[in-house]
Amino acid sequence: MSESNGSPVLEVDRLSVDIRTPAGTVRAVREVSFSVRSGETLALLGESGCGKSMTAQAIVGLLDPVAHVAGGAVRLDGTDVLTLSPAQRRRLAGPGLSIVFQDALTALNPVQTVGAQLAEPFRIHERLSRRAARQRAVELMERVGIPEPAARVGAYPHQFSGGMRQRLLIALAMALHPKVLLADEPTTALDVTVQAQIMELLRELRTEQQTALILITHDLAVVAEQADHVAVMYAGDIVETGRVADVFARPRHPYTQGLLDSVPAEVARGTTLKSIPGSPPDLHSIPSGCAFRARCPMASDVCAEERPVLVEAGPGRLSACHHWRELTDD
Amino acid sequence: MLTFLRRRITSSAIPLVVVILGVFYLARLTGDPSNLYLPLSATPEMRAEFAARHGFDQPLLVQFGDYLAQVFRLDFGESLRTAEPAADAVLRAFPATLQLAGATMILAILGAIVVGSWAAYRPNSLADRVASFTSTTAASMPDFWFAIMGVLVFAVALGWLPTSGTEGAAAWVLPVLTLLIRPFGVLVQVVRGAMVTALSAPYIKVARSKGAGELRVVFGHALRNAAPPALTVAGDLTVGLVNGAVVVETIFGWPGIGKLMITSILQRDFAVLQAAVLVTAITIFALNIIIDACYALLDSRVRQGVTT
Amino acid sequence: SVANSGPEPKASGAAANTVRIVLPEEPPTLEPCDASLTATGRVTRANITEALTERDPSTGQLQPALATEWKQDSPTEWTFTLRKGVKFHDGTTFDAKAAAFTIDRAVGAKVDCNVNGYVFGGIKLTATAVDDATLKVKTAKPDPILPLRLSFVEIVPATTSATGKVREPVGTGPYKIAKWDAGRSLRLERFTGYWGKAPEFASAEYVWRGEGSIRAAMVKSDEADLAVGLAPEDGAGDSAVQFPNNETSYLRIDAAKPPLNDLRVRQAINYAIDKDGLVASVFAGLGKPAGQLVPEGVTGHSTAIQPWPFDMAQAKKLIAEAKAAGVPTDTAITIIGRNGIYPKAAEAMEVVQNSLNEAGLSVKIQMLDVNAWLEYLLRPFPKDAGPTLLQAQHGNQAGDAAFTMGQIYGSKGAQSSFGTPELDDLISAGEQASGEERQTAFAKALDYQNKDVVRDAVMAHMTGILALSKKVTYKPNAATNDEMRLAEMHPAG
Amino acid sequence: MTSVDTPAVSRATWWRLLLRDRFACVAVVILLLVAVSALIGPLLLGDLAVKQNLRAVNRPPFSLDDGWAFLLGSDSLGRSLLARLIVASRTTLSVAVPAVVVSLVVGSIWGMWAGYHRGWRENVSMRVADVILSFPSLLLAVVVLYVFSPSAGNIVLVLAIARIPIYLRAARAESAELQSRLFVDAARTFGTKSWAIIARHVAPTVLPTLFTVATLDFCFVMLTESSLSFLGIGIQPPDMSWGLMVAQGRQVLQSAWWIAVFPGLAIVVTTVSATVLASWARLAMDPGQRWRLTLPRSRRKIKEVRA
Amino acid sequence: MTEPATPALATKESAVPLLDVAGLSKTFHVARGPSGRNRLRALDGVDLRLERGETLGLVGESGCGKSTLARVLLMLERPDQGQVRFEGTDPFALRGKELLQWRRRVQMVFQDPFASLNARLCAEDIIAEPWRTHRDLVPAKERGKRVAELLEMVGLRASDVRRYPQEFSGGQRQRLGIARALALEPDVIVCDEPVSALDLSVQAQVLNLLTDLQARLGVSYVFISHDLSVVRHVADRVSVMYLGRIVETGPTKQVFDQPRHPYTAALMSAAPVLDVTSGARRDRILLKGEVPSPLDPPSGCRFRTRCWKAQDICAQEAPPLEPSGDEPRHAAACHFPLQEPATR
Ligand SMILES: Nc1ncnc2c1ncn2[C@@H]1O[C@H](COP(=O)(O)OP(=O)(O)OP(=O)(O)O)[C@@H](O)[C@H]1O
Ligand SMILES: Nc1ncnc2c1ncn2[C@@H]1O[C@H](COP(=O)(O)OP(=O)(O)OP(=O)(O)O)[C@@H](O)[C@H]1O
Ligand SMILES: [Mg+2]
Ligand SMILES: [Mg+2]
Repeated sequence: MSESNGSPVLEVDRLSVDIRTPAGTVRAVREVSFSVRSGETLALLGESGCGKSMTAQAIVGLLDPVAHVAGGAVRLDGTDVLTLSPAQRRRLAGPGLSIVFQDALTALNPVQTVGAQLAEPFRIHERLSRRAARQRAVELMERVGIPEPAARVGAYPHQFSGGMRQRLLIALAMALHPKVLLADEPTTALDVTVQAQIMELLRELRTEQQTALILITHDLAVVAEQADHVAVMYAGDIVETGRVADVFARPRHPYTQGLLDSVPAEVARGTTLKSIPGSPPDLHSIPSGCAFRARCPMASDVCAEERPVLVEAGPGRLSACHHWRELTDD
Repeated sequence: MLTFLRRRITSSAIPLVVVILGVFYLARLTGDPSNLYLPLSATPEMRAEFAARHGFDQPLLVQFGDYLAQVFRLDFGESLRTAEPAADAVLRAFPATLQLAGATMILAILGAIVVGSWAAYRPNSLADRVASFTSTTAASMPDFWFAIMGVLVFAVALGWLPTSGTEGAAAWVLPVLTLLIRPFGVLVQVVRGAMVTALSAPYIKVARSKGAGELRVVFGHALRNAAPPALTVAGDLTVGLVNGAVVVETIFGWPGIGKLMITSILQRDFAVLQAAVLVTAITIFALNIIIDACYALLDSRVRQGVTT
Repeated sequence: SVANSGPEPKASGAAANTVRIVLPEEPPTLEPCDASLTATGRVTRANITEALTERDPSTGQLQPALATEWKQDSPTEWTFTLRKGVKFHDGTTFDAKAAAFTIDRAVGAKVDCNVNGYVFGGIKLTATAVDDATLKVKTAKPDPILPLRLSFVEIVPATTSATGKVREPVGTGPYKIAKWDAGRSLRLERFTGYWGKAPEFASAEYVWRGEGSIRAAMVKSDEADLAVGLAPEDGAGDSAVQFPNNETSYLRIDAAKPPLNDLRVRQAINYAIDKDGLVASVFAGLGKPAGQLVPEGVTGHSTAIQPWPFDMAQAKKLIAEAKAAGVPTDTAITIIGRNGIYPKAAEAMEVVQNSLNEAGLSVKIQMLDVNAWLEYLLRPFPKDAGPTLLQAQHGNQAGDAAFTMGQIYGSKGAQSSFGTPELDDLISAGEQASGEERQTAFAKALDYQNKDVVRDAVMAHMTGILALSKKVTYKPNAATNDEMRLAEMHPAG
Repeated sequence: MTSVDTPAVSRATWWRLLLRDRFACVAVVILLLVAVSALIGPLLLGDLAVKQNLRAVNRPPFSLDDGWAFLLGSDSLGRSLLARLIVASRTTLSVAVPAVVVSLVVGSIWGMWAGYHRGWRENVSMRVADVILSFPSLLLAVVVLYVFSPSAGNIVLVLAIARIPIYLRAARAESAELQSRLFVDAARTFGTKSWAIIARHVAPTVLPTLFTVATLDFCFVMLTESSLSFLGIGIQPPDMSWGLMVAQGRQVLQSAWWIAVFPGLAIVVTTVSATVLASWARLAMDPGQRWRLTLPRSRRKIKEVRA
Repeated sequence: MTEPATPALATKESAVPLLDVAGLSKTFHVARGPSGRNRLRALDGVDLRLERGETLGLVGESGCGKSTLARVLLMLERPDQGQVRFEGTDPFALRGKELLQWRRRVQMVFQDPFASLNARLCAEDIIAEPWRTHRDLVPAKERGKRVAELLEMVGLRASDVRRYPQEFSGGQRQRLGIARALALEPDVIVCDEPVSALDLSVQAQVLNLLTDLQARLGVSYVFISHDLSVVRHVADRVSVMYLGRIVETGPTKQVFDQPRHPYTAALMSAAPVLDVTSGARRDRILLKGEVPSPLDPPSGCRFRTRCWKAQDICAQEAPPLEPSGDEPRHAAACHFPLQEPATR
């Protein structure tokens, strides 16, 4: 957990994403802003369906054709990647920005050997020969703990178990030592022992290569162990940011509070788990004011009228709640 | 892979016999050839003699038995029409057809891959419209229009190409073009459809996330996944060509198997018909085996399924 | 056309000396005893092989060929004197043994000789060589036109297989086979040892294309010098040459079945067909309305017969009369057509159908392919066929009505579905007669047929078209379809 | 039937999707025109289409001198080409449509069944397909002529049998791949019968490709049908079909081009319309692609510039 | 007739366990791997019991055969050896109506929410699909309403019925899969990683839903998960798998607190814990060596290559699964079971 100073390597500035649906265009990500520094980890938390994957894909410029960036900027080392030409973006893909997709089981091309797929970044960006690139692929596989890598470079994805495939994808994303790595639920398909290995690997990458990591996960324990900062999303908005320890210890947004309360750990069998009542709003009809208010225990009139913006809520912390002060009290 | 081949070859034996038997039997249902081979004023005795000489007076089963025995000795009988060994006629015509079919399919497949991928790259875009529209229009045109207009324009009016014949590379242009349009049009549509699906697969995004250029994405990643349906259809189109391209063969005087087969059906030249069908059937069976092997080469999952 | 890049054979000198001919189909074989088949005969006859006699297509006279003279010793015996100094292409000498061998081979049943049925039709004959130059031929029955029949027997050497057909024969003709690249082309070369006048072209190259317009195009683009079997629409343009091709189109009326068994109906059919209209529109003006199957110049042609006039009123009247008399004129009559029998065959039948329906009959069409059509043309006829009108065409290559009458009008004729004893008698009288008598006897039979039997509706004497390039001169004649003499082709200018 | 069976996209939406796509709209209009002329054409123009006039043959098209009926010229027997085209559409469609539909339906169902079950069913089916493919279809046609009576039903039968393997093989290949998918497994766990799985999960994925092939097969079948006429088992004059008109007009392509070109054009236009509609349907029926049809034109341009 | 899935019915014959699996083995043929073998033993003599109204947790390393076991239980794969008994009868022998009835009673939530939903069906069609086979379960008129209910039960909106799988996020898809499994109101649900992609709040909702159903209707679960804290929360008993075998089984609390098998101990210690205050990291049992290839598993005890207690006997004899302590229901397959609670 290196504490680096200086300016952030990646700055996301009021990024919005629109999706085209049969019933009209909806905004899935609404003016999201955050930043990460080299060697730092930012965890992106949030209700499932709140737009985390969309944000990540918008940053790397790989949204599905149904969706498109509707506004904002993504600055990598100061340059807005959204304004770059396709060729320039391609040059950044890999060494600059890199992503591990959520859908791990289908993300490898079924008809190519994993060796060829792992070697591809080297062939594209470093123009290595087939042989040399393959050698690098073997090394990568070894790093992510695939047994007998030299013998398995020639194997096809379906010959690997789900967990192994997930590791291959992580290897792929790490191949060119990206400045920023976005990992979208990289360990959901993995058992805890492998998960521990992968996390260790990501940690090494961060310390050795000063990679900035944006980690999307639902596992608060992983966040607690791995991340420096956390950003909590709700219905396309960032509702709270801050250092992990601070946010987890004293959440300054009722949604974060609700999430933390839902942790099943140590709760006895048979008891009802706490959860946030209700469900997030429909993207087609996000209510005015605070999107969370319908489910919020502290909601008041002002919440219905005014959309809360992120405000300073303590040192290095931001919260988008009209009532964050009330939360600090208890 | 070897076991697969062995199994496929043995399992093709029965269908092959079925084909020969079917052709043998059906051919004899089409009527008495003596009308065609004897002069109009031939006497009944002459007809009887003719039938006896060619064994047509025997019961069908006996005829078939004799025929099979002959075939095992690699004797395919003699043509009624030309009085030459049936095998000669067929083996002469078949290479011509194969060359034509081969050249056509190679061009059609290559062309369809390029145009189909281009169209699929942005479905419903202008490029897609133009590619689909022109290729289907071409493909649904009656082939002899194309052939005859081609001759009139390029051979008679412009004098760039020979009208017909088989001599020289220039003679290939019009026949191949004429044959090409339909497979090309069909394949463009099939490739396009499969590519639309393949290009929206998750691994395409992963490929782009590596910084792969669009050419690499389309041809390196999507194409192989899109290949199987195109391969199936291409196989069937090839079979169509191997079975002969009668119009083209007739118009351009290409001495191929299609015309030979038609002539031998219409002329009740049984020996030639049977030999021709045997040769094309074997080729078609082989072609299908090759296609199945291609599936396996393209996709290791198939390969694996095969060995279980 | 200067820019032509078509296959230009070898040196241009040789090219100039080669005549390039494009045929509608490849000869299935060059077997001389199948030379009565058009596809074979037009390459083989008088080019590769020759017969003892030959018929001059313009005059109809029989001329000496390999036989210099002949005489009838008795009604069943003939003596031929053969030409001396004739050599076959393989160097062997032509003699009476070869001639006798050829005749035996042709009429013996070991080889399915087309000639056998076509010209001899069951007539038994024996040939013996008296000496090298004398041949005796005996027939079982008297045969006044034996020398004419023998003009179809192409002479081959005794070394030829007596049990099987030969694809590449040896003959005495002015050309010999140089190379037959089966499926692609056939090349004939001048035979240096030919007994007669050497032909002008050193060689001939045959190719074949099934499509008429391509054949025409090949002449236009200078890939061929001569294209045969064209239709008016094939676009031969200036290079087209028309010639009466000896064929006559007709409808055979199946007079055995009602309503066609009624003479009035058959007459009405003849009245109802607008032959002039047909020739003018469907046949594009090529052809001549005809009243009988035997054209001028053939022994037996009757000058008394005129084409039936087009008289729809009369046709309607006759049908109405027949109907009144209880003839089932509403019975459906089928026109059995054959695709491609002549250009626009189907359209011609549609015109006929239209007229006959208008006249009050009920007619439908079935267009068949050759073999299926042959089932209707030849005995035994299909059992369950109703009343039919058969689209047919007849060409008398031999120039004698004997080749027409018996098989078409005889009540036992191979192509005849109906005949009368009176007509049979008239025909056999003609067959036995010779000379002037033969002409009158056959003409009488034809007149009778036309007046009292009306077994068919003759439509037109047909005209053929071939395309000829400017480099070659050739005058086609009535026999051109069956016998295309290379020796009659000359380089232009 | 049930609320579950109602289409996911309501009828109104389909209309909207169709109206958005100008090409597909034109295609639908053309196909409707053809269908209408097949339905009522023979009633209105049946007589005109067979009325010969040997004094006015091969009149060139685009002239109103002989009346509107001769707008597209006359044929070699002086009949109105326009009337013939319209009247012929009925025979053409009544042969081509059943032939294509029968081969498509039989081939695809059989293929999906074989691919779904794999094993011997697949093997036997593929060998049967091999046999049909290697069998000269013309021989079959000639035999049908000899053994059965030449009727429209038999023509359809012959054409359909010859084309079945095309669909059989394509359907089998895709279905074999699909049957191993997880959502098929899921359906199995509900106890869904294999036919229901094939109908619900396999067919929607397999059929678009087959439709594409089938639409292009239309012209093939139309033209093949005409070649059967020459053997005596096809459409016989005075009945007419586009294929037959094309084939007969072929002889006069150089002197009276319109006789062959207009019916050929009718075939091309019909086929192309069907293909356009098929590729529209392919997008419209695929939920993953349907949105592309909802893009207004201007929007699309912007996107393309950006992409 | 549909039998209502009432607890009364389910407890009628409690002598026979609801689900009883014995000696289950399953081998896959695969392409020859580097080891030159092509038979992959995914399950190797697995025994399992599931009582009515009980939740059995199934944990284990990725690739150890959990999903395969689930597929065999659902009759998606046929085992090479061993038996499955559902209320004493072999489901593989069922035919026709009985099979259909059985299918209704046993359902599964698939691990992969992306591949197990057909992209061409909308949410409503997906959830209602089972009713098209079991027509009398929900009357046609009420299906729409019921779909909405199910969607809301799993935390989705009723207005999502017309959306297609690819328009949902990963977690939303997973919930669709759960809703679909619930549609038939089954007695047994095999849940293969049902909540891995859900955020904690939704996960809590779903888990509550499952527990609630169990309490109300006596539904039994086989619950496969990597998330030990979830398993700990929902499961009555836990079985731990390693390379195709069950290595330890017992009541949840005991297995978690006093693991007997070294592998279980290692697994427990590898789990991250949410300890916000300290931020310190625990000591972990770090397993040495690599996961052995299932194509070429070690002889004897499968775990011995990575076990710190392994001795010669482990290579020779496969330890049987038997109770080693005072609790008879807590069994482990180890020659040298751990006695005291694992190191913390
Ligand atoms: N094609 C689409 N059409 C309509 N809505 C869509 C489409 N794709 C995604 N969405 C919606 O966009 C929202 C954001 O999706 P996203 O995948 O970013 O969620 P997420 O935060 O990653 O959730 P999870 O943790 O479950 O993966 C979701 O509510 C989803 O339903
Ligand atoms: N159809 C199959 N063909 C070949 N091997 C298979 C097949 N299905 C599973 N396997 C293999 O069987 C083993 C067990 O797989 P399974 O999917 O049951 O593991 P799992 O315990 O569910 O793992 P995970 O936690 O990663 O989902 C793996 O090694 C896998 O590669
Ligand atoms: Mg996501
Ligand atoms: Mg699993």
